[in-house]
Formats: sequence, structure tokens, C-alpha cells
Amino acid sequence: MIILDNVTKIYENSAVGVKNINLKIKEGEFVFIVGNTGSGKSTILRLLLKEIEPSNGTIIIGDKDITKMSKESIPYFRRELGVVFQDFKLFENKTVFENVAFAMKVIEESPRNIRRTVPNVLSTMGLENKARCYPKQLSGGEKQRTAIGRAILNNPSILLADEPTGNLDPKTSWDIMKVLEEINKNGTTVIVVTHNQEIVNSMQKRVIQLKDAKIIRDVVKGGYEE
Amino acid sequence: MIILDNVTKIYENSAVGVKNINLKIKEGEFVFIVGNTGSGKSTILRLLLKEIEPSNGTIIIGDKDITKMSKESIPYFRRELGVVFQDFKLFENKTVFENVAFAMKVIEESPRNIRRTVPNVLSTMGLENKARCYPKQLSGGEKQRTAIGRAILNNPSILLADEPTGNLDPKTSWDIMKVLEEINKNGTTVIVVTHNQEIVNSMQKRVIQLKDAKIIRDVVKGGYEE
Amino acid sequence: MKILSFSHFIHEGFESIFKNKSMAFASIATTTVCIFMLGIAFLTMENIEYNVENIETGINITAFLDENMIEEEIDQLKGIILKSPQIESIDYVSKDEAMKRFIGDENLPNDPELLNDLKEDNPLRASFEIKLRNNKDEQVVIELLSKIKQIVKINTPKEAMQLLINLKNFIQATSAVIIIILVVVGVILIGNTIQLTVHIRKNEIRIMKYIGATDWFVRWPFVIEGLFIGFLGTLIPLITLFFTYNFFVNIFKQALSINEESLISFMPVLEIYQSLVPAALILGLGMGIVGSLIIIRKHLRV
Amino acid sequence: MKILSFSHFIHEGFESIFKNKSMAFASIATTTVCIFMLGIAFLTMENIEYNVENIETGINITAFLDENMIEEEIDQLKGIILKSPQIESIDYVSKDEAMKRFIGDENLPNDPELLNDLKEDNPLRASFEIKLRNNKDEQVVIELLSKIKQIVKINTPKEAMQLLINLKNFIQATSAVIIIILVVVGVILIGNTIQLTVHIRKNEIRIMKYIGATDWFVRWPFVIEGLFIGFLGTLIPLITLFFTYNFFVNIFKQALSINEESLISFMPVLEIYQSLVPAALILGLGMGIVGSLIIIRKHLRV
Ligand SMILES: Nc1ncnc2c1ncn2[C@@H]1O[C@H](COP(=O)(O)OP(=O)(O)OP(=O)(O)O)[C@@H](O)[C@H]1O
Ligand SMILES: Nc1ncnc2c1ncn2[C@@H]1O[C@H](COP(=O)(O)OP(=O)(O)OP(=O)(O)O)[C@@H](O)[C@H]1O
Ligand SMILES: [Mg+2]
Ligand SMILES: [Mg+2]
Repeated sequence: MIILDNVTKIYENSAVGVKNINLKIKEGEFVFIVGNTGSGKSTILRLLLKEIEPSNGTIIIGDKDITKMSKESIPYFRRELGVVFQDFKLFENKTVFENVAFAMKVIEESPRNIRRTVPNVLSTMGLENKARCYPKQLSGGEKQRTAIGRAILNNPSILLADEPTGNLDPKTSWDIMKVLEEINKNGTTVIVVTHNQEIVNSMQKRVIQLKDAKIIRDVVKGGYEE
Repeated sequence: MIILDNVTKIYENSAVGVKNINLKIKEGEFVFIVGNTGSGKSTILRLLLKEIEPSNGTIIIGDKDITKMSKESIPYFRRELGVVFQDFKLFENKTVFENVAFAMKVIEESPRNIRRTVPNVLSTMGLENKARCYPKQLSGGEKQRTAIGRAILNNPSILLADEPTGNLDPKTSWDIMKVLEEINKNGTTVIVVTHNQEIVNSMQKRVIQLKDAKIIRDVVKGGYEE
Repeated sequence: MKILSFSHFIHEGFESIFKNKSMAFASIATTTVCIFMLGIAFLTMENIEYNVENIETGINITAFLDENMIEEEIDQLKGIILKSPQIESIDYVSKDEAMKRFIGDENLPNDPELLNDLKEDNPLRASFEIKLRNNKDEQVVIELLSKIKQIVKINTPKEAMQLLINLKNFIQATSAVIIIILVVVGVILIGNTIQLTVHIRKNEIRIMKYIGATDWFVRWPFVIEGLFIGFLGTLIPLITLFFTYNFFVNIFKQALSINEESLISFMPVLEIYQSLVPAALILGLGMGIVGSLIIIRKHLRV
Repeated sequence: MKILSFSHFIHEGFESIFKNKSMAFASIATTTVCIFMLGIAFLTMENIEYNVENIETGINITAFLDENMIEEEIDQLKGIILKSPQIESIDYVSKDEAMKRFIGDENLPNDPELLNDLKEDNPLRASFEIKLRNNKDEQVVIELLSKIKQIVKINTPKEAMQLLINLKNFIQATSAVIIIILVVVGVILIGNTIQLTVHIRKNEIRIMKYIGATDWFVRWPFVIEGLFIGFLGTLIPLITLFFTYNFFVNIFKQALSINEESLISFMPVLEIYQSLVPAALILGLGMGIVGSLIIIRKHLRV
């Protein structure tokens, strides 16, 4: 259960991220967040990751109020999340394999487990041939798929994906959405920020639309509307 | 006139960027380059910018063979180009205004000219309110529009845009495409790499499709095909 | 911390060195240079101190005795003076000995007639040559001696000797100041380098935190990297100095035409290293590790 | 280069300092520390050299003359010896003067009878006290003097004096080596810091090149930044040393109980700065600028 209760985020330069957001997302839901550029979609994901703190309001994830979480428990909370960042946030000094594997190293999985799991995820993402490449040797879409691979690796209970198909061709985008749907079926709450009209329209999932930092639409089985 | 004559690019790790590409783009043309992720689209743009050198083949832009260009004339050649990079390549330490203005500073325009021109471009891009923000204070789409603003600022004779709408909502994407069309009408050759099916389909421009590093389709008025 | 993770940390630490060669090089070079300078200052200071001790041994106070004292009285007086804690030893120089020395004085021409005259009617006084434990006590001892009736005159070291001592004190003080400065400098410079290398990698640290790494999971590879860099940066100058020490000592000896009989001599390097090695390790390794930990802190707050 | 761009370069250079404070701080700190150490070494060395000259002035060779020489002959001989280029000056000490000095010698007890005896039948020889221009020529001069028939005996400086000279040579040589090492160290450390700061900004350099900047357009802001950082990093230690010099001199004087009469004295700071300031500026500014230019080069090849 994710609850945003009257959440407002004003950035340091007094730019408004989101304003008075009230939102409930149940466990196992699949949610699209859509909206204009600069309307606050990434801000919501960042708040959920505790990358930034809300200026106002409460955020509850599971049964914990994450705005009051102790410094020590943040890492453990974050391990329950898988995040695809809009700018990928890959380790420049690590190969594709290492980038993905790092998510398992963080939770101190055994090297054996890592060697078994990571190649599966890489092949799901179509990155078998790029395992030993560094991010700067990848195309835009390949970076994006690496980031997705890392996010889904540990079967997180919540998956936050910011524009996961922005650099992918339609076919690959669909493949990725299939993977996300699969993960969702296994119980993961999936929250996808996207501009991809076609995908939102055909998947008929819950759609939350933002405009000027506010939620202007929240439908259970919706499409992309301007 | 842009001519790629049997151009091949093999990267250092022996990844194939493009293979035996033959391509002619006339002055003033508007061209979409489409294709799977990793098929070599960005590689072609990078070759045209002389960011990378072809392993084989000749590239002629205007009347110059850019593979044989002297080191000293590269900057002057690049000033004829406007480039939107897939990863934006903004100056982290400069504001939106400064990022855009830098393209004019490079060609030693007067501060007066800069103060007159840059705000126009910013308002075309819908960034008036973000002029004093640093890139890390921008949303994904705002960064992308800053990058586009910088690329079109000097009315380049060739505009290379790599996925210029990957982080933009459909409405803003359309606005940007209108701007590019406008620039094209004023004589600029425009080359756009995109995955945006809808836009390619409705604009009915020349479409070059890549697959596995090769050109598999080149139609004068085409749509996006898988 | 699981063993699994420990091997991960070691792997990460070393890999990071190889993947960020220019940073690693800068850090090792900075540490090397700092320890190297510290080492030179240390070797120099130790040698000067060593020689100061040698030379101070040669400096003493001469106390001339009343002519009418008999040997027993002299022995008694000697015993009394020796009780002073500032005094290391006393040599009694009799009238005859004094004359012998006087004749041996090369400033006097060898005029046998005069010398005979002098020897017969010996005008010189017997004296105590007093060695001090510490040269600083000179004034105290002189005051003490001047209170003794039987002592008619006190001679203190000649100006040149005094100058020598002053000069050596000066050098010693300067060396101490230099070593303190070098340690401070080392802390600033090594700290600076760590700051820059961590700055280069602040994104990396952030990403780790975002995907759920604990603070120590982030820190350990840095600690191991700092340990290794600090170790190399300490080892290189120590080994270099160790093997070039004798070479430079010989150069100095030649340059100053110091021979076996000279008062200046050099300490064996092994002896100096007994205190230099721990000092250098503390500076090199300690800085590397503590520095990184402190500087990483601010990037961990995400 | 247009004037327009020049103001742009200055603006960029300074802005970059303010926007990359930690880098600027690191560079300034490194330069400051290097120049500071160099300054201390320089001040120390200059003072030692200054005192060496003072003390060497006190050192001379005494050549005793044949008793039978008349004044004219002595004058003539003096003239001849003075022609030797190694000799700075000659003082003639007559028999009478020698006796006066002898009596003044505190080693002799004040026995008026003996002294009178001595004065009447003066056994001492007249001598030349010869000052050398350079102490190293001692052997040459002694050889020269011993060839002169009228000189019956030559006295050279005492071992203590010789030791003093050797020691000072040693210190001088060490200081020179230290200064050379410090310059090398400065080059390495400042170079390192520039390398890291440029490394942090290599993306920036690339982007500039991609949008059509010429190499010099990229370089100028770095040059101005390097100039400013180098200037600050040179000025801070020079000013600090300038104002603390007298303070430290006084501390040393007290610590070594050096008073007005002492042979050790300190050079005025202004005199030393005449050579220190240009040296420091070359190292600080030169490194800042040349260093950046060299290190930027490899990033410009895009
Ligand atoms: N770190 C920041 N500091 C200041 N302002 C910020 C920061 N991050 C975002 N903003 C501002 O907050 C608003 C919302 O940003 P957000 O990134 O949430 O938009 P978004 O919906 O993700 O847009 P896009 O689709 O373009 O990525 C924007 O106006 C943006 O400029
Ligand atoms: N610097 C590089 N070093 C090595 N291989 C590279 C490099 N850049 C690209 N490649 C490889 O070359 C191929 C083509 O890359 P390119 O970036 O041109 O793809 P693209 O068509 O732009 O893909 P996308 O739509 O995902 O951006 C890819 O397989 C990629 O991994
Ligand atoms: Mg966003
Ligand atoms: Mg691409």
C-alpha cells in the first residue's frame, strides 16, 4: 500500500514539484503516471525513493511513514524498490553485467546466485552481447535496458520506472512492457511514468494524469488523454 | 549535400556501429532515421559531427571530405551544424540560459545579440521560467528542450537531432516537430533520429530505416514500419 | 559483514584503482611526495641531532683553582661539585699539565729558552675541566661555581663553540618546525587529493545509495583503496630513501671532505627507520583511510 | 581574438572558480602549501648562507714571519702575497701586537711579573693574518705560502672552525637539495591537482568542442583560472611569510638566546624577497598556466 497524503514538494529554487497530491496505490497494482513535461511525474517517483523529502505531507509505503524513517533503515527500505531512472544512473566504471549484478551485491547475495541470475535478466533485456560493454559503449536504448534490468533483478515489491521506453523503438518498448506486466503478475506493484500514448491506450491500466504539479485525472482503466 | 560513401564504423571493442552505408541527403531535406535500438542511428549522427571517425569509407558534407579535414578547420565546420545529443550533453555548471547562449559565444557573437536572441529561443522551447535553472534542477523534458534550443540557436545549415522527443509528452513533441519543420523551411537540412511512430507516420517525410547496422529501407514519403 | 561482501569490497577497491588510474596515480604520487619530504626531513634532523650530541660532548667549562690548594682539598672539592646534577664529569688539570698544553700551543713560536723559563717558574693555574650534561645549564653551573671560594676564575666555552651550539639548536628547532609543517602539509595535500577523487566519484556513491547500499557497503571499497594507495605511497618513498641514503651520505661526505677522523658522522639508516617507518605509516595509511571516510560522509547523506 | 571573447574568457574563468569551489580550493591550497614550503626553505637557506659569510669572515690563516725582516721587506712581501687572487686581505700583526693579544688571552692568569718579563723579552713572532675569499682555497694558499722563505710557520683554522665551515657547507648543500626537491614536488603536486580538476571537467571540454569551439576558446578560461589560482596560491604564502618572518625570527632568537653581540643575525625579509618573489611567481603562476595547457591538450582531441 502506497499512500501520499497531501504531499507537496517545493524545490530549493522555489520551483513547484508537486502540490497537494493525494494518492493511494494498492499492493500489486499497475499504474501509469502521465502528464506534460515538467508536471511533476519524476518528482513523485523521487519522493517514493526518498531521493528527496516532501516539503509537506506524509508518504506511507507498506506500513511505514517514510518521511519519519531512521537514517539506518533507508537502505533496507530501498532494497524493496526497483527503480529505473529517467537518466539511467548507471555506473560509468562498470560493465553492463556489473551494473546489473551490483543490485544483488548490495543485498549480499552469493556470487553463485549472481552468476546464475544476472545472465537470465540480461537475455530478457536482449543484452547478452553487451554484457562486457561499459555504458559509454552502449546505444541509448541499450543503456535504458541495462537500467531496467538492474531494477527488476531482485524482484522488488515495488517497481518505479521513469520513462522506461523513451529511447526504445516500438517493438522493444512492447517487449519491455510485457516484462513489466509479467513482474506485476507475480505481485510487484508497478508504477510507470511514460509519454508513450500507444502503450497507455492499449494496456488499459490505471492512469494518473498530472498537470502543473497536480493530479487532474485518475481512472482505473484508462488511456492517454491530452 | 551530405554523402556517405560505403561508410563502415567498427568500434574499438569490435562492436559494429554501421556497415557499408551509402546515403545521399540533399540540401534542405527533412529526413527521419528510424530503426531498432542499437541499429546504428546515433552512430551515423556521430560520424557526421566528426565525433567519431569512420573505419572505412568517405563522408562528404557540403563540398568537403570531412574525413580528411585539417584539425584546425573542425571547429568551423561544426559551427555549421546544430546537434541535439541523445544524452543532451548540457553544461552541468551553466544555467539553461548560459547553456543555450554558449552556442553563440563560441562563434563570438556580441553580448547584445546574445541577449536579444536567446530569450526568443527559450520562449519557443517553453523554457522562459527555467532560464536560470541548472540542468540538475530540470525535468527530463526540460533538459531535452534546452538541448534543442542550443542546437537551433545559430540557424545551422544542418540540424542533427538524436531522439529529440524521447522525454516529451505527445503535445510538446508535436510543438518541437513544428519548430524543426519551420527551420527546415528556412533552408536547414534536418536529420531526426526518432522512435516516435506517430510523428513519422503523419509527417510523411523521407524515412531511412536501419537494421543491424545497415540501411534496409529509404523512402521519400514514408511512415514508420517495423 | 559477510565474507562474501568482504571479497567484494577487496575486489571493488582494487578494481577502482585500476579503472581510475589517473586518480590512483595522483593519490599515490601525492602521498609518495609527502612521505618522501617527511623522510628527508626526518633523516636530516636525526643526523643533525646525532652530531649535536657528538659535538656537545667536546664543550666544557674551565674553573681555575686557588694556587694554595693541596691535592686532598682538590679531590674533596671535585667530589662536592660532582654532586651537582647538571654536571656530567670533571677532569682535573694540574699546573704541570697546563704548562704542557701551553707549550704545545702552536701559537707560541718554538723558542726553547723562553719555554724553559716558563717551565721552571710555572705561572699557570691548576683547573677543573667540567663537562655539562646539557648545555643549557651553563648559566646555572657558572653561578654555582662562582660561589666556591677556591675557584678564582671561570672560563666558559669560546664564542665559536657557543655559536656552533646555537647554530645547531637553530637547525634542530628549524627541523622540528619543518617536520611539523610537512605533516600539516601532508594532511592538507593528501586530504585535497582524496577530496577531488571522491568528488569525481560522488555520482557513483549516490547511485549505490539509491539502490539500497548501506553506508559501510559504500565505504569499505574506499577504505581498501585508501589503504592500498596509502601503503604504496608510503612504501615507495621509504624504500627509495632506504636505498639512496648511503649514496647521498657519500655525496655529502665527499662534498664536505669529511673523512674518518672528522667529527661529523652519519647514523645508520636502519636506526633512523625505527622511528620513521611508524610515523610515515600513520601519516600515509591513516590519512588515506580516515581522510576518505570523512570526505565520503557528506556524499552519503542521500 | 575579439575583445568580446576576451571579456567572456575572464568571466568564464572566474565563474568556473566560484562554481567549482572545492576544485579551486584544492588547487589554491596545493599551490599555497608548495610555495609556503619553498618560501620557508628559501628564507632558511638565505639566512644560513648569510651567516656563513659572516662567520667565514672570521676565519683566516696566520703566517709567522722571519724575525729578521725589516718593515720595508714586510710591506713588499705583503704586496706580493696580496696578488694571489684567492686572498681577500692581509693584516700585519707586529711582535708588539702579538704580545698584547697574548696578554689579553684569558687562559693566562694575571701574573704581572711574568707578563712584564714577557713584554721586555718578547718571544713572539710577527705575523700576517690572511683572509681568504673562499674557504675552499685554503690548501692552495697554504701551499703558496709555504714556498715563501720568509714565512717560517703557517697556522690554519682550528678543527672547531673547520667543523663549523663543513657543517655550514653541509647545511647549504642540504638546503639546495631541499629547494630542488620542493620545486620538483611543487611541479608534481600542482600538476596532479590540475590533472584532477581538468579530469572533473573533461565532459565540459568535450561539449565545447562538439559545438564548434576552437582549442583556444576552450583554453583561455582555463588559463585565466590557472592564472588567478596560481596568483592567489602564490600571494597567500608570500604575504603570510612576510608578516610572520619577524615573529619567527624573534622566536628563534629567544630560543637560542641570541643577542645583539651574537655572530648569528638574520637577513631583512625584504632583501630575501627580491629573489623569492620571482621564483615563487614562476613556480605558482607558471605551473598553473602551463600545467593546465598541457593537461587540457589530450581532452581537446575530439
Ligand atoms: N532538483 C530540482 N530543483 C529544482 N527544480 C526541480 C528539480 N527537479 C525538478 N524540478 C522542477 O520541478 C518540476 C517538476 O519536475 P519533474 O522532474 O517532476 O517533471 P516531470 O513530470 O518528470 O517532467 P518530464 O516528463 O519532462 O521528465 C519542473 O518544473 C522542474 O523544473
Ligand atoms: N562508443 C562505443 N563503443 C563501442 N560500441 C558502441 C559505441 N557506441 C555505440 N556502440 C555500439 O554500436 C551499435 C550501434 O549504436 P548506436 O548508438 O548507433 O545505436 P542507435 O541506433 O542509436 O540505438 P538507440 O536507438 O538505442 O540509441 C550498438 O550495438 C552499440 O552497442
Ligand atoms: Mg521526469
Ligand atoms: Mg542512439
